[in-house]
Amino acid sequence: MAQGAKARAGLRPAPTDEAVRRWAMVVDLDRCTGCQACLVACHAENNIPLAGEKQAAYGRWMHWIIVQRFWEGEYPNVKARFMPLMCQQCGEAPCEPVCPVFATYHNPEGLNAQIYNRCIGTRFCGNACPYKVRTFNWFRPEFPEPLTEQLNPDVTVRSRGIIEKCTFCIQRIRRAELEARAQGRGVADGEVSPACVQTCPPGALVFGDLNDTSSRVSQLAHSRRAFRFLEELGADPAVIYLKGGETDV
Amino acid sequence: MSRSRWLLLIPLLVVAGLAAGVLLTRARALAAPKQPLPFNHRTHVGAGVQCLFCHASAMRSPVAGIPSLQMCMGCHRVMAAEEPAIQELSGYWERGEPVPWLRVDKQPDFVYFSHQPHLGAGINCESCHGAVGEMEVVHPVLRMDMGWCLECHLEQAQENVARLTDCLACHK
Amino acid sequence: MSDSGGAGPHTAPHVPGEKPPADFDQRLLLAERTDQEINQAVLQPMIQTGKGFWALVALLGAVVAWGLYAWGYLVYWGVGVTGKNRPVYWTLFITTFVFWVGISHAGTMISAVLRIFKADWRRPITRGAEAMTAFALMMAGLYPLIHLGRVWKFYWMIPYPNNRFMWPNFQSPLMWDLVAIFTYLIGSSLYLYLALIPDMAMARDHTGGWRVRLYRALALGWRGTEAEWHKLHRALGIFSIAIIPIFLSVHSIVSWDFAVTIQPRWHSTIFAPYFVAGAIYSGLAALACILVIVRRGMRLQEFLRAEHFNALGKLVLVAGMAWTYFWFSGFLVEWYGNEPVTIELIREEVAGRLSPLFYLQMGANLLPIALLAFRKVRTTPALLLASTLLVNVGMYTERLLIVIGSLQRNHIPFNWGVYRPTWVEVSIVAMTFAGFALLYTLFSRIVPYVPVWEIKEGRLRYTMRRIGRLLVPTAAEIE
Amino acid sequence: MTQRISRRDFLKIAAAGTAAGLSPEVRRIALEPFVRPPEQVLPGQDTWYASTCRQCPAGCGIIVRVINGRARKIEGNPLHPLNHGKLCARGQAGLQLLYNPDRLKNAVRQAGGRGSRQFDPLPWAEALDLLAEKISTLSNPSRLAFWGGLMPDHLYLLTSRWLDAIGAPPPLLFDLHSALEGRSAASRASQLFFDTPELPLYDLARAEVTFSFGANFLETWMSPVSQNHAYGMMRQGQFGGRGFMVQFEPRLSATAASADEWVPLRPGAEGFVALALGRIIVEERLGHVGSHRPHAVLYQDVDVREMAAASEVPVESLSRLARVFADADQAVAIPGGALAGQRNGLASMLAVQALNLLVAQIGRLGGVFLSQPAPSPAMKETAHGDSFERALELIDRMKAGEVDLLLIHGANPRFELPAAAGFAQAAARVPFVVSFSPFVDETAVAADLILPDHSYLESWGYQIPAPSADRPTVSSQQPVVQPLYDTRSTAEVLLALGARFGGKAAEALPWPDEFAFLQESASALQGSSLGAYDAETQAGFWALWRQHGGWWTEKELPREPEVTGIVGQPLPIVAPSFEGEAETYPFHLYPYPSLGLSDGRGANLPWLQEMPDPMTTARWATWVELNPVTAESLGLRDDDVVRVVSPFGELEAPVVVYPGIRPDVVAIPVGQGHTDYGRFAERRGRNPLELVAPVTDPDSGALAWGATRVRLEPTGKKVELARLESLDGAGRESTGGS
Repeated sequence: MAQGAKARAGLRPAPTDEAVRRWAMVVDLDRCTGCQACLVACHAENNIPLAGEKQAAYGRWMHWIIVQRFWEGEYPNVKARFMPLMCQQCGEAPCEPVCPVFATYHNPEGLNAQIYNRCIGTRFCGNACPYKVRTFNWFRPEFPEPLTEQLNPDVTVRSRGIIEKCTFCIQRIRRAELEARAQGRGVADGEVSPACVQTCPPGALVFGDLNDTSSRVSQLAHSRRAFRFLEELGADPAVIYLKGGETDV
Repeated sequence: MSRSRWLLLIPLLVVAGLAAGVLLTRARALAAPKQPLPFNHRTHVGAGVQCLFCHASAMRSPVAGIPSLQMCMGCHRVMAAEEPAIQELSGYWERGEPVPWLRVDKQPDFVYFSHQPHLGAGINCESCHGAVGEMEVVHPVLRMDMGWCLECHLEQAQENVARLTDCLACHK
Repeated sequence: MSDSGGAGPHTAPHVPGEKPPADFDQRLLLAERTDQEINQAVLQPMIQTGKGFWALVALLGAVVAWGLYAWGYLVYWGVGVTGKNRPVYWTLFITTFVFWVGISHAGTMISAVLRIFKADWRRPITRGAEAMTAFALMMAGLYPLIHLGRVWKFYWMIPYPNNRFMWPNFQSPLMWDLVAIFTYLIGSSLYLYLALIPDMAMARDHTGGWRVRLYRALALGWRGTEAEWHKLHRALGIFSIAIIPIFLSVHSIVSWDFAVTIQPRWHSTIFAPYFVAGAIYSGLAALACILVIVRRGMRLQEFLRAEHFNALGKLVLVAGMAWTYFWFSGFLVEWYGNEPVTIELIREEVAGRLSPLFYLQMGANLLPIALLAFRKVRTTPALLLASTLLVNVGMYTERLLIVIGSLQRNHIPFNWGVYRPTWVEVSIVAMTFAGFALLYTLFSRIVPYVPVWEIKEGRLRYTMRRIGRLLVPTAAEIE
Repeated sequence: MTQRISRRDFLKIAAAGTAAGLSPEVRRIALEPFVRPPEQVLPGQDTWYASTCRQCPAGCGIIVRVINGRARKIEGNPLHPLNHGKLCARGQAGLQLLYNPDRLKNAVRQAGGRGSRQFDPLPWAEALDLLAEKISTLSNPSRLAFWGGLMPDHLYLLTSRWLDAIGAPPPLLFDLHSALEGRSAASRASQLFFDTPELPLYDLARAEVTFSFGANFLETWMSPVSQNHAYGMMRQGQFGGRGFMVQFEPRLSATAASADEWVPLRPGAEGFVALALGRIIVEERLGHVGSHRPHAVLYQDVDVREMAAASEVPVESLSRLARVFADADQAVAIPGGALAGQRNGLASMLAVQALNLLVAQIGRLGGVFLSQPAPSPAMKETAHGDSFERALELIDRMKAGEVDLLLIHGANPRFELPAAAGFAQAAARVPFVVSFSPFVDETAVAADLILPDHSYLESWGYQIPAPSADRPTVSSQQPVVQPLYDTRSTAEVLLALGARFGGKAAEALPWPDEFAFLQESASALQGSSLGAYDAETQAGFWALWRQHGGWWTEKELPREPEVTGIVGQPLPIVAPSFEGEAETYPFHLYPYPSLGLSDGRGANLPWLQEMPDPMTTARWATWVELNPVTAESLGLRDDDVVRVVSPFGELEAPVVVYPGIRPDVVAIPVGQGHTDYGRFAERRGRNPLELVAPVTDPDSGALAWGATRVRLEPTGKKVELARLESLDGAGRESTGGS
C-alpha cells in the first residue's frame, strides 16, 4: 500500500488535496457464505446484461463480482471455501498502460476507471489483467420490455464491443460526494457503499477510504488476517482480503 | 494535361461534400424542435417570471424539470384564457393528459450531468442555455460537447481542476 | 538506342569459343543473351495471361468477397460471433496478424541486407521479396482493425488535435505497433517503387496499349541518364540502410504486445529477438515457396535457378537454427523456473489438450532444418517447396500456441478457459491469405517480376578477361 | 402517495435515455411532465419507499429506490430488526418480478378450455360476476376449496374470515418451499416441545458452538438473511471470539461449506446422531450444567454403538463432538429442514431439540428462544402452513368430486407437488378452477379463470416475520409504484365479493377497501409504550408505519420457551424408511431447494437463472450431483447426461462430480423443469419432484421428500453445463497443485 502510494506520487501527477482518498474494499473470507447476494445486487445496480445459458457456458458471462468456490481435500474430509473476486482497483494496474486510447486510467481517488464510451474494444486490458475481472460486451445488450424500466439511470447501458468492469459503484460515490459538497462537508466513513457491500448479509464486505486511518477499512487492513490476492504480482490491489479463521475446540 | 486537371477536382469535391455535411448536421443540431404548443419564453420572461419559478427542481435535482400542467393552469385559468393556444393547453388539463414537450438541450446517455452542482457553483442559466428570455421558441444555442464542458472546467479554481477534469466526473 | 533498361553499351559476357570455368554457371545469367531477349523473357509471361490465371484470380476474388461478408457480419453482430471468450480475448486474428508481420520481414531482409552486402545472387529475386513485404504488411495491417470491438472508432488511435484534449496513449504497445507498421509499410513500398522505376521505363518502351500509359505514369519519365542512375543508387543505398532498424523494430514491438503483460508465458524478456528470428525464418521460407511457385507459373526457370534457391535455402537454414536457439533458451528457462502456471502451460502443451499443436509445431519447425542441410533439397524446387511450406505451417502453429494457448491459462484456475474458432474467424483469416495471393498475382502481371536492370547490371559486373593463358572474371565496381 | 398519481403522470426521460444505450440515436426525447405534481417527488431525484419482501416467507424489510415513478433498485431496510438493511439475491431480484415481460396484463379466462393457452381478456367486472355466480351456484359452500401458498398474513386473515363467513372450509396453505424447509413439521415439533405453534428462534449470533442438523440456514432455510447476519456475528462479531460450527447432513451445502466441520451421515440418521450425542453427554456427565439425572430418562433406551452404526458416524467422533457441545458455554443445536424430509422427521427434530435442553440452553443467550407472535390481536390469525397430509386430503376430495370450485393463490401445486400425488388428475375433476397467479404457471394453465394479483411491489399488506426477529415485529407492505397493468389485489377481490354477497360475508369484511383495512389493523398498535415510534393521530401513525416499513418494539424482547412434559419420557427412536428396493434403487434421492430459484418460483427471473449456484457454480439448468467414487464406478464424468430412475418417474440431466456428497446419495436441485411460467423458465432443466414418492412422516404429516430411492443409468450423451468455474481448473485456488 505505502509503496503503492509512493509510486503514485512519483509516477503519476500528484493527487490534489481533494483526493488524498483511496477507496478500498475489505473482504472478510471468514464471514463470506457464498450467498450470491452481491452478484445480483451488482447486476441490479450496474445494468449488467445477462449472457444466457449458451454464452454463459462458453465463458461469456458478465458478472462484475463472482464468488469463487475452492475445494480442499477429498471425501469425507473435504472442505469448500468461498472467495469473492471483483476488480481489485490496483494502484499499479497492469490494465492501464496498455489501453491505446486512455479508456482505462487511474483517477485521483485511486480508482481504476473505465470510460465506456471511449473504449474501442482492443481487449488488451482484459489480457493484461491478472485477475481476469474485465468482461466484454460480446453482443448488443438485451432487456426485453419492460425490463428496461429496472435500469439504473445513473449508469449507462454499454454497447456491444467494449470492455466493462467493477467500478466500486462510482455512481454511488459521486452521488455521496455531490451531496456532501452541497452541504459543505466531507464524505463520512460508511456513508458510501457499493451495492455489493450494502447488501452483503453476513457483512463480509466493508468499503471506505484506505488513507483515512480512522476508517473501518484501514483498521481492518492492519488485521493479522489481511492479505492481497496474487500479491506477488505487485499490482497493489485496493481490495484487501481477510483470511478465514480456525476455531480449535 | 486536361485529365490531370479533372483529377484535381475530385479531392475538392470530396472536401466540399464533407464541409456541407458538417454544416448541415450542425444546423440540424441547433434547430428548434417542433413543440406541441407554441409556448413563448419571451413573453413569460418579459412578464417577469424567473427561470427557477417554473424549472424549480434545477436547484436540488439533476434535472431542471418541466413545469407541471397544474403550474401552467395556475395562471392560465384566468390569464389569456381565451387565446387558442391556451385553449389547447386547458384541453390537455381537462383530459388530465401531460403535454408531450420535446427536449431542447440534451446529453448522451453516457454523460452524467446534474444541474444542482452547476447552479450551486453560481452559474446562471443563460451561460449554457443562451438568452432564452429573448427566444420565441427555444432552440439550443451551444453544441454542448465535451470540449465545451472542459473549457469551463479548466478555468475553475486550481485545487478543483483535477477533480473536474477527471473523466469520471462526467462519464458514467 | 532507346533501350534505357540496360546500363551502357552492350558487351559480350565472355570471349566466345572459350570453355567457361566450372563455377561459371553460378554467376549470374552469363548466358548468351541480348538485352532484347532478356526484356522479352521477362515481359512475355506478364503480357500473355492464360485461362488458368483468370480462373485463379476469380477463385481468390471469391474467397476475399466471402471474407469481407464475414467481416461485415462481425461488425454488425459484435465480436460474439467469433470464438473469443473470457479469458481468451485474442485469438486467430492476432495470431494471423503476427504471422503476416513475420512474413513481411524476409523482403527487406533479402533485398536491403543483401544489397548492402552486395550479394549478387539476390538480383533476380529482390522484387519478388519486396512485393511480398508490402502485401504481407497490408494484410497484417487489416487485423488491428478487424479485431476491434468497435472498429468504427478506430480513428481514436490516430493522434489528431481535438477540443477534448484527448490523445492516444503512447504508453500502449498497440500505439507503437501502429507507428512501426505504418513506417515500415511506407518505407518498404517506396523502396519497392524506387527499384521499379528503370524497369517501368523498360516496360514502357516494350509494351503497348493501356500498359504504355500506365508505365509512362509510373516511370516518372525515367530516361536512364548517368545522373538518374547515380541518384537511384544513392537513394537505394540510403533506403537499404534506413529500413533495417525499422524492420527489426516492427517485430520486436509485435512481441512486446505480449511481453509487456504479466500473462504467464507472454511475460518474457527474450520475446523480441525470439519473434524477430521467427519472423525471418517464416518470411524467408514463405519467399522460397512463392519463388518456386512463381517460377513455375511464369516460366522464369532461366532467371530463378538452382543457385538462387540454394543460397536462399541456406538463409532459411540459418534463420531456422536461430529460431530454434531462441525457442529453446526460452523453453528451458520456463521449465527450470518451475512457476506453477508456466509449468501448467508446458504440461498442457506436452501432454495436454494442446499437445497435437505442440508436436506439429516442433516437427514442422525442426524437420526442415534437417532437410535444408542437404544441397539436394535446397536445389530441388519441389523438395524446397515442401520443406518451406512445412516451416510456415510450423510457425503459424507456434503463434497459435503463443497467443491462444497461453491465454487459456492464467494465475487463477477458476478463470481458465477454452477456445473454439467459428466460421467468421476462419473466413476472415482465409480472406487475408487469398487477398495476399490475389495482390501478388495481379502484381506479377503488371510489373516485371524479375528486376531486369539489376540482372543486366549484375551481368556487367562480370566480364571475362584473358590474362596470359587464364580466363578470369573481373568484377566492375558499379554500385 | 403513489396510488393518487396516474402512471403516465411521470416523466419518461430516464427510461428512454437508458434504453438508448451508448448510441444516442434518440434525437428528440418527449418529456411528459406531471399533470399534478405529487408531493415529495422531485423530477430526476430518487425517493425511497419502505416495504416488505415477498420473495420468500421470511418477510425481510426492504426499501425501494424510485425515480420518476419507476422502481430502480431494492435494498434492505436498515431500520428493520429482522434483516438489518441486508438483503439476499432473491430479494434483490424482486424488480424483475415487477417488470417481468411475461406478466398477465389483465384478468383472463381460458377460452379454448383448460390447457388451450388461449387467454381472452376479461373486464374485471365480468370476471367478478363470473366468480360470484360460480360461488352462489355452489350446491354447498363446503364444495369450495381455497389452496393458498405463500400468502401475506393480511390476505390470509381476510381469506379465512371470508371463507368462514360463506361457510366454506378454511384455506389450505401448502407450497413446496415451506415443505422443503419443513415449516409445518417444525411448527408441530414446537407444539410438542414448547406447546406453541410459533417457530423456535436459534441465537446463532451469540452461540459459541452451533450444531446444525440438516439446517441449510445460510441458503434457503427459514430466514436466510437474518441467519446470515447472525452467522457473520458468530464468526467475527462476538467478544467471546470465533464460534465453532458443525453441520450434519448427507450433502455438503453452502452452510456446511461455511461450517468448521461437516459430518456426512446417512439420510434420516440425524436423529440417531443427536440421540447418541445426548446419551454420551448424560452417561459421561459432560459439561458444566451440574447433574444430568433429570434428563437421563430421555436417553434410557439409546445405544450409542447402534446409533453410530445406523448413522455411519464413528463412535470416536461422536464422543469428541459430544464433548465439544457440552463443554461450550453457549451451545445450540438446530433441527433443520432436511430432517423433516424423512419419515422419521418429527422424532429426529425432537431428538435434536432435546440437546438444547440437555445443555440448559433453552431460553438462554446463544440458545433457543421462541418467535414472537403477532403483536396485536387484530393480526392474530397468521399463516402457519399445513402439512402435506392436509394437501393429500384435499386432493382426495377433489378426486372424489367433492370440490366444485377451486381457488389457488400463491402456490403452483401442479409443479410443486410430487407428480405421483396426482394433483393434475384431481384438478381435472374440479368443474371450475380459479388462479390468482400474476403469471401463467403450470397450475394457471389448468385453470378456467385467472384473476392476476399485483406483484408485491404494487400492493398493500403486512407480514409477521416467522421465525421472527429478536422482538415483536410487523413488516408493512406498500405499493412503491403504480400497478403496471390492469391487475387487482386479491384482497380487493375478496372484499368486492363480500360486498356483493352482503350478509355475513359483508359483515365479516366490513372494510371499503384493502387500504382502510390495513389502516385499521395498523392503528391497533398505536399508543403502545413498547413501539420504536408512536404518533398522536391515526394519520400520523399510518405515515410513520409506512416510513419505517412496519412496527416493532424499541428494545430486544426475547421470548423464553417452556418445555412440555414430553421431556419426561424417553425420546422416540424411529428408523427412517424409504420408497424403492435397495437392490433395484441403490441410491438415496436428495432434492434440495436451489438458492436462487427456491422451489421454482424464482425460475422466471433472469437474474436468478444466471446466478451461479454457490457450490457447483452451475446455472440455467438442472444437474445431478454424484460423489467422485460413484461417478467413476458408473463411468460418468462431468457434463455426461445420466438418467435418474425412481419407482415413480425418471429424468435426464448432466452430472456434476461433487466431492461433498455421500457415495450413496444423489442430489438434484429443485426449481427448473417448468413447462409454463414465462420465457425464462419454460423448457429448461427437469423437476426432481417427478421422482419423489408422495409419502409423509406419519407423526407430523409432512412431505417426506427425502424418502425416495433411485437408480442411475448412463445415457452416453454429453452436454455443456453452464458453469462459472473452469472444469480444467478443478476447483483449485492456485495452480500450485498442478
